[in-house]
Amino acid sequence: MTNGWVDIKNTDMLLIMGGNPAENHPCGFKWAIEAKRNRNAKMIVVDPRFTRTASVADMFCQLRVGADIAFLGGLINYVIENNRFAKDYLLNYTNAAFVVNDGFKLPEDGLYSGFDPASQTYDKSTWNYEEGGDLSGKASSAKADPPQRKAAASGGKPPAPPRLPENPAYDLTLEHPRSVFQLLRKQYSRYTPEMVERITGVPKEQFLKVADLFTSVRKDGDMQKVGTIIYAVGWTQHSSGTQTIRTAAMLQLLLGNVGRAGGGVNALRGHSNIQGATDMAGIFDNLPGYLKVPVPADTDFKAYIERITPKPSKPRVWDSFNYWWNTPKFAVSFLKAMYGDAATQQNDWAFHYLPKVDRNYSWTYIWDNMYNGVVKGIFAFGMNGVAIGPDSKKNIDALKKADWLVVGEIYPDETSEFWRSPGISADEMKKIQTTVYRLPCAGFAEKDGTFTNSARWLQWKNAALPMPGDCRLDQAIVAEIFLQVRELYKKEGGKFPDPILKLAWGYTDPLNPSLAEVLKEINGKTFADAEDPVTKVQLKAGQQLPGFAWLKDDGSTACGNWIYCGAFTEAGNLTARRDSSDPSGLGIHQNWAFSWPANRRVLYNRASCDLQGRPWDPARRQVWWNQAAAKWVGHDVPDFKADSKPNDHMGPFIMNPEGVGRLFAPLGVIADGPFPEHYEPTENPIENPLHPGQTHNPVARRFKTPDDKYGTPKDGYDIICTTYRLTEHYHYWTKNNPMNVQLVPEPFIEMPEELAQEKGIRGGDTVKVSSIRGTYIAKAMVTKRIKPMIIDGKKTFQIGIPFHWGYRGIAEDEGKTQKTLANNLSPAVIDPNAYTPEFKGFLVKIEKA
Amino acid sequence: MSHPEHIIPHGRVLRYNLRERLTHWVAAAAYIYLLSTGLAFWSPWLFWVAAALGGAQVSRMLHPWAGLIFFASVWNMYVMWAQQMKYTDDDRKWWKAVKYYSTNQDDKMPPAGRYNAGQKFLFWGFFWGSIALLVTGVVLWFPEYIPWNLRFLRYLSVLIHPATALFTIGLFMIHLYMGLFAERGAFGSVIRGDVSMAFARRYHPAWYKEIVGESSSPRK
Amino acid sequence: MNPARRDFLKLATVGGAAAALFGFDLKPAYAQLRALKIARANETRSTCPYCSVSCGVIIYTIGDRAKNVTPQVVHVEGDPDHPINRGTLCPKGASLEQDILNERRLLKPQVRRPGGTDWEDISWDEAISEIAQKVKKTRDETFIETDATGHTVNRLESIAWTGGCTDTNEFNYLVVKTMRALGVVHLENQARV
Amino acid sequence: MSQAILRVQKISGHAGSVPGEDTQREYTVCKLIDTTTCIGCKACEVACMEWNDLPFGETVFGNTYQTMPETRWNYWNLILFNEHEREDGSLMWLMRKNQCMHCAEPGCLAACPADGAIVQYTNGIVDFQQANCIGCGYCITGCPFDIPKMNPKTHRVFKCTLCTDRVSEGLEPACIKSCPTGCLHFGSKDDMLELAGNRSKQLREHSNFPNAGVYDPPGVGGTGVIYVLHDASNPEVYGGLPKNPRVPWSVKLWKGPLKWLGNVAMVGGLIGLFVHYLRYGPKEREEEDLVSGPGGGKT
Repeated sequence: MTNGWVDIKNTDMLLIMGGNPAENHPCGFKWAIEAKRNRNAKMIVVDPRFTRTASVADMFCQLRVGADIAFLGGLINYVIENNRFAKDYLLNYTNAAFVVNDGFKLPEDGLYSGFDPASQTYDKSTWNYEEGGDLSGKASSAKADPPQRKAAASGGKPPAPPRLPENPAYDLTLEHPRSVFQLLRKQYSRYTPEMVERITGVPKEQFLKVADLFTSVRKDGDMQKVGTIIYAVGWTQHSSGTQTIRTAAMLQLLLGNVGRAGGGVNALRGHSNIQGATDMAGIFDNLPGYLKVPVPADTDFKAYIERITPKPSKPRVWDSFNYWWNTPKFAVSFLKAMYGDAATQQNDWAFHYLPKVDRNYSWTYIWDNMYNGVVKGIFAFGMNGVAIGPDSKKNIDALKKADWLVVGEIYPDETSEFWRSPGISADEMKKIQTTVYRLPCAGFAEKDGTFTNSARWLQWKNAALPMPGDCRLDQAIVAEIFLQVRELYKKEGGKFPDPILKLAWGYTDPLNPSLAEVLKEINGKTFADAEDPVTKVQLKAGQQLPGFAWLKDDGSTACGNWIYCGAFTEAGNLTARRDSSDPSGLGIHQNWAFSWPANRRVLYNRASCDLQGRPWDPARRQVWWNQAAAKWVGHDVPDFKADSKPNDHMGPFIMNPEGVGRLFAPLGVIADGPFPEHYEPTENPIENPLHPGQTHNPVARRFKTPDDKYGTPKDGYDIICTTYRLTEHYHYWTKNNPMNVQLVPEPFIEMPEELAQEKGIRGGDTVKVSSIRGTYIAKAMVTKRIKPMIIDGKKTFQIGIPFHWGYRGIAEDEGKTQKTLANNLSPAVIDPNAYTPEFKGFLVKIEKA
Repeated sequence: MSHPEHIIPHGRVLRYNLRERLTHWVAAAAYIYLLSTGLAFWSPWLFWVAAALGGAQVSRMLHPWAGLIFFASVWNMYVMWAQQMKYTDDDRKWWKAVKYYSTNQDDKMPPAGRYNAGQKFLFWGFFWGSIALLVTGVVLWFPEYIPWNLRFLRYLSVLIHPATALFTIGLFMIHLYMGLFAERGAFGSVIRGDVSMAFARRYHPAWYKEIVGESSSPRK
Repeated sequence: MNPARRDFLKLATVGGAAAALFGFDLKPAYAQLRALKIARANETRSTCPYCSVSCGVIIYTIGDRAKNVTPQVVHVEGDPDHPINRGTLCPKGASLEQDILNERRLLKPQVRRPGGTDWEDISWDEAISEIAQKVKKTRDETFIETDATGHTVNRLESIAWTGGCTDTNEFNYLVVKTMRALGVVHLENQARV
Repeated sequence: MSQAILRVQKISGHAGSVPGEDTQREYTVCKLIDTTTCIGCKACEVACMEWNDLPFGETVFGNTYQTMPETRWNYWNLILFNEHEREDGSLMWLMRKNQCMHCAEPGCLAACPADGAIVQYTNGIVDFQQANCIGCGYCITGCPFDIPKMNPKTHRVFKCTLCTDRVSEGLEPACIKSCPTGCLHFGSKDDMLELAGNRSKQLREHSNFPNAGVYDPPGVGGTGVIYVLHDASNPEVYGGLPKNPRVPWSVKLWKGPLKWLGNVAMVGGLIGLFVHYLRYGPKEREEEDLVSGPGGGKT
């Protein structure tokens, strides 16, 4: 979330799409209700189903699964054509005025410029700004070819990757035909209400009503009102997930809603600490704090730093903080935290202890690579990979081929018992050579530590009671395994033992590191006395760092994760703070726990003010420019360079080299195009009405094992199926909790009355849903809440499956379910940017079982 | 037709055989229990009765069973006496003269058979009353199983059950009064089974004639 | 509420007449309050482990942390001070008591041997030692120091780590440290899916 | 009210005066349920089950999100789900939390014959005292909302207590505390009526619900649980919320006129018979019987 949970109460307009917060985040959803109750905010829900959220909405629109970009693109078109955008915001806080490279081509035929059909990738060098400064009012003269960086192959070296221009061309009249704004207008002019209706199934009149209502916050140039967009994995879990979210972000930039109380683009994350896991780089392509992972071509630390540290790219008369400029400090401090004294300037801060990554090792690839024999051993700690899928059968088949599996869990789960999953005979079981260890771990109430919520708050929790039985703390298990491995390497030697032997592990109890001690390490400390040049605050060697501004690239600081720096300072554990006061009434709660970065609660909050630094809405003052003190002050921590005068025209989006928000995502930021384009889901019910010749995302990834099959309507798979959670259950966890089992005892499949009628199905009948990959059997819930839709002139049915059941659980063990997994159905196909699988929107057929 | 078998030694007449007596007393015991517990549920001022009988929970538990027993004995009475309880012309005359009966001028009464019209009324009153009490009692026994859309059954029952009970209480009081206080010998008749010849002649002259062979209104 | 006061109130609210009859005490108690089950329970502030709203929860356990008591959870409810949930919980948060106190919890380490058809018990020491040996063996057999172009890669593709959604930041950090030190690149988390 | 423990104001099946009746200055507590912001999440159901340590029961899928068809003796709080199509064709998914309404004039209490099995406290809470309950089930008949339910094993009746154990300690009921959207609210009846009124007004003026209103049925003297409904003129669509609930007429008749008639008749009958005996005495003297028998009858 750019904003926070409580902040939602400040909004005037909610667009909830790709998420069902009433179902999945009920306690956060209260703030949406508060906005309705206290501000008469309007709530628009766009979803394939009439959900619990829809039940309290002012307007509901049933959308075809996987057609979100078309809908949002239609909204962008509406905003531009009806002059509902925030002009000043757009000019100054986004790259609308920037002029794009002449070689860039919009995807009228489904492809952007630079597509290479052989490798199925884009050469993105044309997706760039033009060099050249102020072109305002000189649109007609802008014909000349911009100075292109021709990739001159010299000395056998690969061409230097294209970079953003230092002084991009821009046109403040927004009239330049290659200005981002004009390209944007052109791109989405194709997303007419009629086209929206064809693709999404939302009738034109209804779409126009929604568009008018949502964009009404900018009616007649008003800048006081604010609208928010709230989404969740209903957007993420598509092969077009990232681009959908980008479309929403662009819409919010157009409307000037980003950075403001009650605005923003708000991802509601699905679990207690996957925001933290992302921050901490529990994913292959990052290091903690969103540092990019090194690639083999980074032959040394310097090359690595040069590649990942962006240079400012902004009109010369503007300023850009370009905060990633500090990347070297973050990277060195991280390596110092990892390897301590073993990381020295001489050995490049132990840079080569880090593995180098030049290919995709993401979730679906783990299973694919295990299936193909590359991955031989796997740890699954609180992670039920078989049930989570996609394509559960493939994951089970992959585990059969693994040598060993170590599961750390609190309940018996599907993954640890894959070898006796339904359908495996006793003979077959004996042939499965995988050794499986199942280790009893501690439940949440038995552990302390911090979770990071969707609003980026790190909150310390306390252990309430001892573990039952012979359970152990997760960190103790990992520490013990690691220390034993280290012992083995010490004793026996082996392949490249250095990173193992030299990993900093100076915890008071090495076998069971205290998490408070670990949090201190993550926060970081200084090895040398230091002084802040402005405030003259002094730090002594060995003291905790007060914030990431103190980080150094000379090895005198260590910090496990720079964005968490400031969480555990000399003042103590700030994540455990419990002062709930909120003097501004905006729900900022500055002294409750700790919010990264630097305790800022609303990101990009500089954008809540006009150019002069005055809040757009005086009633919702977050930060502002204090002329007397010559600095930015406010109720929130300014997400900005505190002393940057408004006249300097520093962009509010300080993490972008441009300093402004990106309507156009240049270069390789996005794999499949600088502007989002609607492509059909991998399993598509229709051809893409925009360009039938290019129905799918040309760079979306599929897999090739025998378990990877993709269905089409021609094969009889003509019903769109989506999967989701219920509020009564939590993933594959609460099927072990009798209270939740009582609330919803059995798996079911939601389907429209018309479809049920057609198939002769009545509510409560057992039905079988099949995709080309597998089947799912459960009872039918026949409902009015999903209606048949007309998609591109064709009557289309959608069904929905809550996915909470498997083959181990209270109901499962009592024989009350069919022990099938919803993810037997889902395909292993991933978004090309975030590598998230397409759990939503695949094709199935349905019959009475 | 005479029924000399009714005449037993010592000049007495057998009025109720053992089965009849047993049935009567089973019904009486059941009814008294039903009455006591019922009254306890009827009025807070009498709730102590339930406590005295072992607690209100026990009373609530046994009341329906007692009701079944009562009904069974009434049914048995029906089997035994239904024929004899048929309404006759004499009964009509009896009712016309009931004021003499109630003022102890029995000599002005038309002759009654084995059961006079009042007794017949008592019998039928209890018979139909117990059916009503049974039906409504079953509803009240298991109110939780009466579906919501049939709740009118409960509503009727809570009214009919006590109303019927009150009706039977009225009958019961008169019955008790007659048996214990008004008609000397009646009580003994349901204990020992016999009455004196004089009793039979005085209160049930027609019956008397019948058994001694001076039948005026033959019975089958 | 202390017991003495409660008794007093019970008496105070007991109704009138009911004298002893035939030896029965006929006095019904008219306000039999169930004692507040958390009156003297111990409170621990925690965070709900389910979604990302991060509702504050208070875990009530019996005992006052005295040495001779094993705490047992008796109730979990929302933390009214928490700015986001303000004491509210969803049906999952409200059922946390049964998540903590759950007869389905795994209580001892188990192993399923190759070809095995059931779980076998294993001691912690054995399990850790076997796992460590497998990790080392797998790593030694498959560690890649340089790629085809001669670039240093120092990576281990044959071991994967899949982390859960409820792992704390600190645990995740230790995972990153240990796994990256081993060279693990198949490092993923619920965050992806 | 926080420390002002529950005092009894009405007692079922009770002879004599009621301690606490009219002697206590106290405000009436009230639960406000705004159905227009209820998302049917069932947090209240779980909170109720968890706080009251209610044993788990079996449920089966019933083509609905609703947990079970109706409340049970061990499930006091149930959200009813109804798919309702408005006249303009738009769909509504109505969710209504169903539980004891804590009527000001409780039909259950009126119908109950057992001394102290049902009490009403001065703060308006209607509470079942299972120790005094005799299991007759009259409360089931007395309730116009179909709330009291019998435990078939113990034969005692149970229902929502409004968490008397919490309320008496100054806490809000468990369901209220848990409600994520704040569609549940707890406070004095006056305050809740005001809140509900304002919310209804807002719905009428700012949303498409011209008939929004408050449900506080006068037929049972008002309730300790009030609803805000999208359409107060049609409460039946919310899973059969009665439009004008009343204590059943037969219960009123039975507990009112019939009771007096019956008492008068019984006492009158007894007196009448006694007077009759005094006036007329027995039908015959014993000696009469002895001398007039034709067979002598005496041995």
